Amino acid sequence: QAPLGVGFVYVGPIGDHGYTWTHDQGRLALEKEYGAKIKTSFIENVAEGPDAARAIRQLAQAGNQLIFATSFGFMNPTIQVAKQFPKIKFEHATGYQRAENVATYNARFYEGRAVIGTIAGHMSKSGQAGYVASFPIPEVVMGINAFHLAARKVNPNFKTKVIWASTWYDPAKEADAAKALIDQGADMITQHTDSAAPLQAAEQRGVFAFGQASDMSAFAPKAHLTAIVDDWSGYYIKRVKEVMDGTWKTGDVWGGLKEGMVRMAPFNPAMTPAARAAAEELVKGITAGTLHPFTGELKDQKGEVRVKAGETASDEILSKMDWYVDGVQA
Amino acid sequence: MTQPLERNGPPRLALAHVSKSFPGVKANEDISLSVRPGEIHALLGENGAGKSTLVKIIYGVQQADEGSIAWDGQQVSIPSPKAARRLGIGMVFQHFSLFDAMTVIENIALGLDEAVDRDELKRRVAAVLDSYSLPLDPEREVHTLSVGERQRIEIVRCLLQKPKLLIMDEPTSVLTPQEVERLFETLRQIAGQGCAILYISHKLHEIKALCDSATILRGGRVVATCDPKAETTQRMAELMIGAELRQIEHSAGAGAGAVRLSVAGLSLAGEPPFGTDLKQVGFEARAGEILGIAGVAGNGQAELLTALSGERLAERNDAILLDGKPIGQIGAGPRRALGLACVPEERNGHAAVPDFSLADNSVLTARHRLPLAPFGFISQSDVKRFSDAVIKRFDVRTTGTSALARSLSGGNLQKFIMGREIGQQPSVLVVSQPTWGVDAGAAAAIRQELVDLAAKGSAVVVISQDLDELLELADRLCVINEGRLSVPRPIASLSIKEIGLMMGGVHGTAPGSGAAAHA
Amino acid sequence: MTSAILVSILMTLVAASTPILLAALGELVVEKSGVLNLGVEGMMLCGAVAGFAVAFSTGSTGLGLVAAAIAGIATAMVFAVLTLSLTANQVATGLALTIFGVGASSLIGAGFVGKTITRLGPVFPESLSGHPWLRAVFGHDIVVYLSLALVFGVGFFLRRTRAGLILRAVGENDASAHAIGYPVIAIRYGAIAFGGALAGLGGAYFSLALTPMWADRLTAGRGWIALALVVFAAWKPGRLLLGAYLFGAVMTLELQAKAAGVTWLAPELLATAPYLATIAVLTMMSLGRKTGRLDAPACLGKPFSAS
Amino acid sequence: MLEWRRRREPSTLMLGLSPLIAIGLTMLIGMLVFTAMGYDGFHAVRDIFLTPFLEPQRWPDLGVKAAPLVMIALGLAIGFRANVWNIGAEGQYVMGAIAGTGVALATHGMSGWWILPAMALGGIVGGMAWAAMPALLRVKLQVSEILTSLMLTYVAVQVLYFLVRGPWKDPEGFNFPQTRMFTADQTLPIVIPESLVHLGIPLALVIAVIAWLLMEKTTAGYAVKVVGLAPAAARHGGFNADTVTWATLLASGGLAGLAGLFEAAGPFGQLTPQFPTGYGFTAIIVAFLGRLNPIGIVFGGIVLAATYVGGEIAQTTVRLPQAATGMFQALLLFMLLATDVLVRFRIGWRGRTA
Ligand SMILES: Nc1ncnc2c1ncn2[C@@H]1O[C@H](COP(=O)(O)OP(=O)(O)OP(=O)(O)O)[C@@H](O)[C@H]1O
Ligand SMILES: Nc1ncnc2c1ncn2[C@@H]1O[C@H](COP(=O)(O)OP(=O)(O)OP(=O)(O)O)[C@@H](O)[C@H]1O
Ligand SMILES: [Mg+2]
Ligand SMILES: [Mg+2]
Repeated sequence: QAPLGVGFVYVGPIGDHGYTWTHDQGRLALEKEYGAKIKTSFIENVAEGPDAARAIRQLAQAGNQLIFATSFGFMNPTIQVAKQFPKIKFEHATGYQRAENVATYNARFYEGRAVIGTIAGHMSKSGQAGYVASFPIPEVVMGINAFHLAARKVNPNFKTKVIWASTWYDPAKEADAAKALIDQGADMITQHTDSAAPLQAAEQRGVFAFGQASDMSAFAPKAHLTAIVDDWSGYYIKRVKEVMDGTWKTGDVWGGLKEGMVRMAPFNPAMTPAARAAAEELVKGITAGTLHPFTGELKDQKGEVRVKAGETASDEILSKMDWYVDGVQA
Repeated sequence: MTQPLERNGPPRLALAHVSKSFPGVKANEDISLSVRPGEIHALLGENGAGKSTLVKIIYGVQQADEGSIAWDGQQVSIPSPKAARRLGIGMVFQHFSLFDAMTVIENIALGLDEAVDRDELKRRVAAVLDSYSLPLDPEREVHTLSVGERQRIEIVRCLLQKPKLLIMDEPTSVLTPQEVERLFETLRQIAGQGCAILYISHKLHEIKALCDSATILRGGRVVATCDPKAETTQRMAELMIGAELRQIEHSAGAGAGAVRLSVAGLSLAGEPPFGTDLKQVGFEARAGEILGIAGVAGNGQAELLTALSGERLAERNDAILLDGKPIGQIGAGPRRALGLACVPEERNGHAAVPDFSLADNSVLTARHRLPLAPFGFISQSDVKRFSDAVIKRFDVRTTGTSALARSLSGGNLQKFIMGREIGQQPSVLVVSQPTWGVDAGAAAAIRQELVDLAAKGSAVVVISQDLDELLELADRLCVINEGRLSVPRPIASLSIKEIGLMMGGVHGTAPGSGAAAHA
Repeated sequence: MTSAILVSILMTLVAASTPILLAALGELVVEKSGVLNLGVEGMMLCGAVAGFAVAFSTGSTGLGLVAAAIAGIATAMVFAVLTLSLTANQVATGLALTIFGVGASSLIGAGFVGKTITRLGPVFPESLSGHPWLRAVFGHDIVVYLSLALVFGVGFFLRRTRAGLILRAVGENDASAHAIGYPVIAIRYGAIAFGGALAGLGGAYFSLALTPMWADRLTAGRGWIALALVVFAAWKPGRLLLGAYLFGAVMTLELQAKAAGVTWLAPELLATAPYLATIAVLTMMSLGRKTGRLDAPACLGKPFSAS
Repeated sequence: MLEWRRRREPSTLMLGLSPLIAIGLTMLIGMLVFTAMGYDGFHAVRDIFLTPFLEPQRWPDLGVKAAPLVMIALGLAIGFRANVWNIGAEGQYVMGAIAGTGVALATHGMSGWWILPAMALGGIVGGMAWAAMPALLRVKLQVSEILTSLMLTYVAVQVLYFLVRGPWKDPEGFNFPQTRMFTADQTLPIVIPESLVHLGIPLALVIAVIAWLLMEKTTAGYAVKVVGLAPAAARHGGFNADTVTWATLLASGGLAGLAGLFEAAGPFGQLTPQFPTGYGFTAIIVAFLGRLNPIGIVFGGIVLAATYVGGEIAQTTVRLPQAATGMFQALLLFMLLATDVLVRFRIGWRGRTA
């Protein structure tokens, strides 16, 4: 029997050691799991837009049975191409449009953000964190709020300062942004940009920082407290199996710590026992479903109540989030 | 002159049987000549006769295919300019090798082969300038200098090396009479100190005034040697050309008619950084006449031509009247449409586009007056027909209308350009240096066309540095000097001497200059 | 603000300026010789990846710097052969060089993604740079001092030495320089090689000092800034130093302002500031220019062939 | 020894042949380099240069990719011929898309045939406006258009970011930074049903033919060429170099703007932050690939489009990294620039020639 073709479309180069790299790790995990039963191929550095449509179609025409389109901007092209290839299964990451043969999946990165927020709240002496952010899209805003809310639970006066770097990727600028934040008093650096540069800056300045998308401790062994690790392999292995078994169905998976799509990298021994305990407890709680990072009452900066007391934010509120909780300087 | 010619001992430089070929051209063929210390030796010949090639061989810029060079009696090979300079050969090129944005002293330093300490160099330059009484400010930037001053830089570069042989390739073609006089004094002084000088010029009266001996080249060969002081300029010219000079036929009855071009109070700032200001220029050109404008290069000729052609606009519309119509402020295209054609002296890049075919070059200036581009669409067939006609009528030697302008020799391109303008039957034709760099036969043909055009009722204005040409062509003559134009006077009422005075300096006082050659 | 913070901002500023300064200084020499090499970004990337690869493999950042310079030269030679020996259009070749550099560095760097090395450290011992203000003077790495020395070196070379005079002459009038007997093409090869070496070093400053890692397109467009800086500086090394540090200051202070909570201006619009400032400066320089003459070398960008 | 000898006239044979030689050399060198790097060099080169042409289902892709490149390159080439070095077409492309999208957003909820032409007009005007700044600065102050047009590219991209994240964000778009999708009246019609071939593709061809006519048959094209080759002669012939500078920058800006609008109203169907894909820079390669000749540019655009499409094929077949495609494009341009020497020079033996 011919091996099952599984195609991937990546937005960045697999060498970005960031978002695309984590997806490619998932692909490699597939190869390890299924060996000769599948054949994977990928197209990297695909611009979001018409180029994506072409790349996806090309993978479809090349005989792949399952195609993962791994970036938000691939949404429309995926839907478009999927119409032409009803027999092929498509999986689109981080989007909200589905079809008979298009499923969506995403990771609850904000759960990880809450964990590092808790750690930051415990570890910070100055009570200030610096947040190197890319662009104010819901995903990023959600992360900032989750981080800040968690830190505030530990230290009610906690401050989170955000620098919008206006880029996903410019290592030198990201590093300079981190340095500027440190200069302004931050002693915890976290980031929602793609390079390891902010960590290196933190290492150089002797403050703590958190890795993004993968374990980045190699870049900053002292500074790196932990990292929010994207782990797509479990999901990919499961979905490939379903295609093989003929049980694949469309749907929307938004997995977090519980599903293993988000993991925390090993904690740095430099972490205080209190921080470690709090972090581990949070992970446990979220995994068990007893804790939700966005539990009311949540007010935005104008004082308007966005999530009522006792309630938790719905997925819809999260996926459209464009407001900041009090104490965030963005 | 009383240079101490060392008649004994070996010559400073002796060439024996030197030959040099370029693809399709034998530039030098079996040339032998010798120059003694203290001798000023002229090298004469038409354009393309091989003069520059020969001196470039001596200066090591080019290598001879055959023949030998002896220096102070020793056989030498001169593989590079550096080697030439080591021997004691200095050369001032036809085109200066200067750096406009740099100072005089930097330019001089660049001309030296070895590094000289700045202060030391200043001292040495001052000494040279002093001993030859050459005025030059070492700290000025070159672009602020006059042409004569620029040439002085080149000369100082040579003199600093204490040359034993100085080569000058057409050094006076760009100088004012005063500058020429000053240069001659310097050259005589240099020769007086025992330096040999090889002097290339087309100006025969200068050669009579300056040189002790002359070698005449034609088609790359030596055709004669002579003592220029003992020959007439007519005779030397005929030796150069190898034939008797053709006489221009002036058709009877051509005379002054109505005023076609009238210029009054035309002032225009020269273009920075080298331009000359035009100051209140005024003249009239009438139907049927040729008006000559004499003058030494750089006195405003280029500005006058661009002002007349419409490349630059006058301050007042009525500064220029064409057949009574004010045109001072309308552009080049409309002026041509009205019948004013102009030919600048620079053929490549100004009158013609080197990288365009001849047909395309017709479009450049003929599209206004002839229906070559109706509604902005170029009619290739009409353009070709017109270009073919020009080529035929003016005997342009070329492979056809699709040949690139740059592939034509200077003379043939000039014939094409003249033909392009005359072929449009302009009411007024203004032409600068119509036969510059053109051989005698072609020059005669061009001059004949100008005469014929005037005879048909056009007004022709010829701007030229070549007095002989003007004397032959013009009905009336005026002189441009430092941007001012003298009052035109009938040619019959003028002597060479008077014109020379009008040009603001004595322009050769050689005996017999009244019978100047028609070269 | 404490002096410690001021010094730290200053250090960031100097570090951010240094690679641009190096690349621009190299390009300045290239342009002084009459050649316009728009491939600075490509040469920087090649330098960055080569520097990182060698430093990673040998453990020596010093060797990395040397390798970066060599890689910069090698890349520049592609440009030189095309534009000087084959008289290709300089603008097109420079652009192609950048595309080439992006691709080549990514291919070479693929194996080094995710690795890191020990950052290029300060030259002087900790004891000298303990106090904040002493750190501002003695706390930099070798490349910072090298770049400053090179600014003065290049300034001295161009103004005071015969070789510099000849280089300027070649850029001012290649035909004349050729006629006098200077080897125009060889001199330009030399200048382009120097420009390549400095661009390579500038690129390596990213991968060895600023962000000790390799990632695709690490220099993120700084090569283009370097090109603009040369014009900004009117081809004068002293003004280049000023311009580079000014630019570094704008970039650093923009981030400091954001960190300090200046949020009234959309970050996207704030990000246009360096580019608009460059245009404004170019415009002001033209306004202030004396009649007719440009400061640019007269032969800049024009092809030269001896035949 | 071998040496270069300047031809008296450029060789018309080599003019046509040298791009083919360049492509051949690129394939050869590419094959060797990638084999040396451990890839299947032969198949890589085959997939990049041949497969896109051999598989009919790739042809629409080639057209979609080539159309904007060709359109931008046409404008640039006209400028290059006049010695106007607009390298900021990317910014004009983005600005054109922004201006045209402005029209689309303003006409949201309306319908009518006139909407798309109005958007196209907006695109042209937007691109022209962005090119007008370098033109003004060059004509009035002799500021190099190379740097100003390039700097303005970054500004245009930031303006795009600002708009799609701020005022123009789709109110129904889950807060994602993108505008509304264009409506049917705001979208380029598909000319071949059931395919990707939108109106922009035949229009690019039409514009190429017009550009060719303009450059080769009219005094306007003549003016451009003469100003580029011999400014003094142009002045003598009554052509105004400033006018030509303005005209060529506006034309290239307008064409880039129109290309941007077509891309927005065609394949994208909206504006997103990912809209700038570097077409403006790649078009410079296309312009030179086509030897600055409008018809040549059509072929140049197709060849370059093939390297993109083929590059993706090679990624899936022989795992050739995407960076290699960029290397290929650079190599192609290098070879093309190198073989250009054959047009102006010929190779001869050094020595006597009489
Ligand atoms: N580099 C060259 N390649 C080919 N032909 C050349 C070259 N240099 C000179 N020639 C040709 O050799 C011949 C002699 O030229 P040369 O420049 O020596 O003449 P000339 O006597 O100095 O003329 P002019 O009075 O115009 O200065 C001409 O036909 C010229 O075209
Ligand atoms: N570098 C060169 N390479 C090839 N041919 C050349 C070169 N230079 C000159 N020629 C050719 O040599 C011939 C003479 O050129 P040149 O321009 O010196 O003409 P000329 O002697 O001034 O002619 P004319 O007497 O018509 O003015 C022309 O056919 C020209 O094309
Ligand atoms: Mg000649
Ligand atoms: Mg000569």
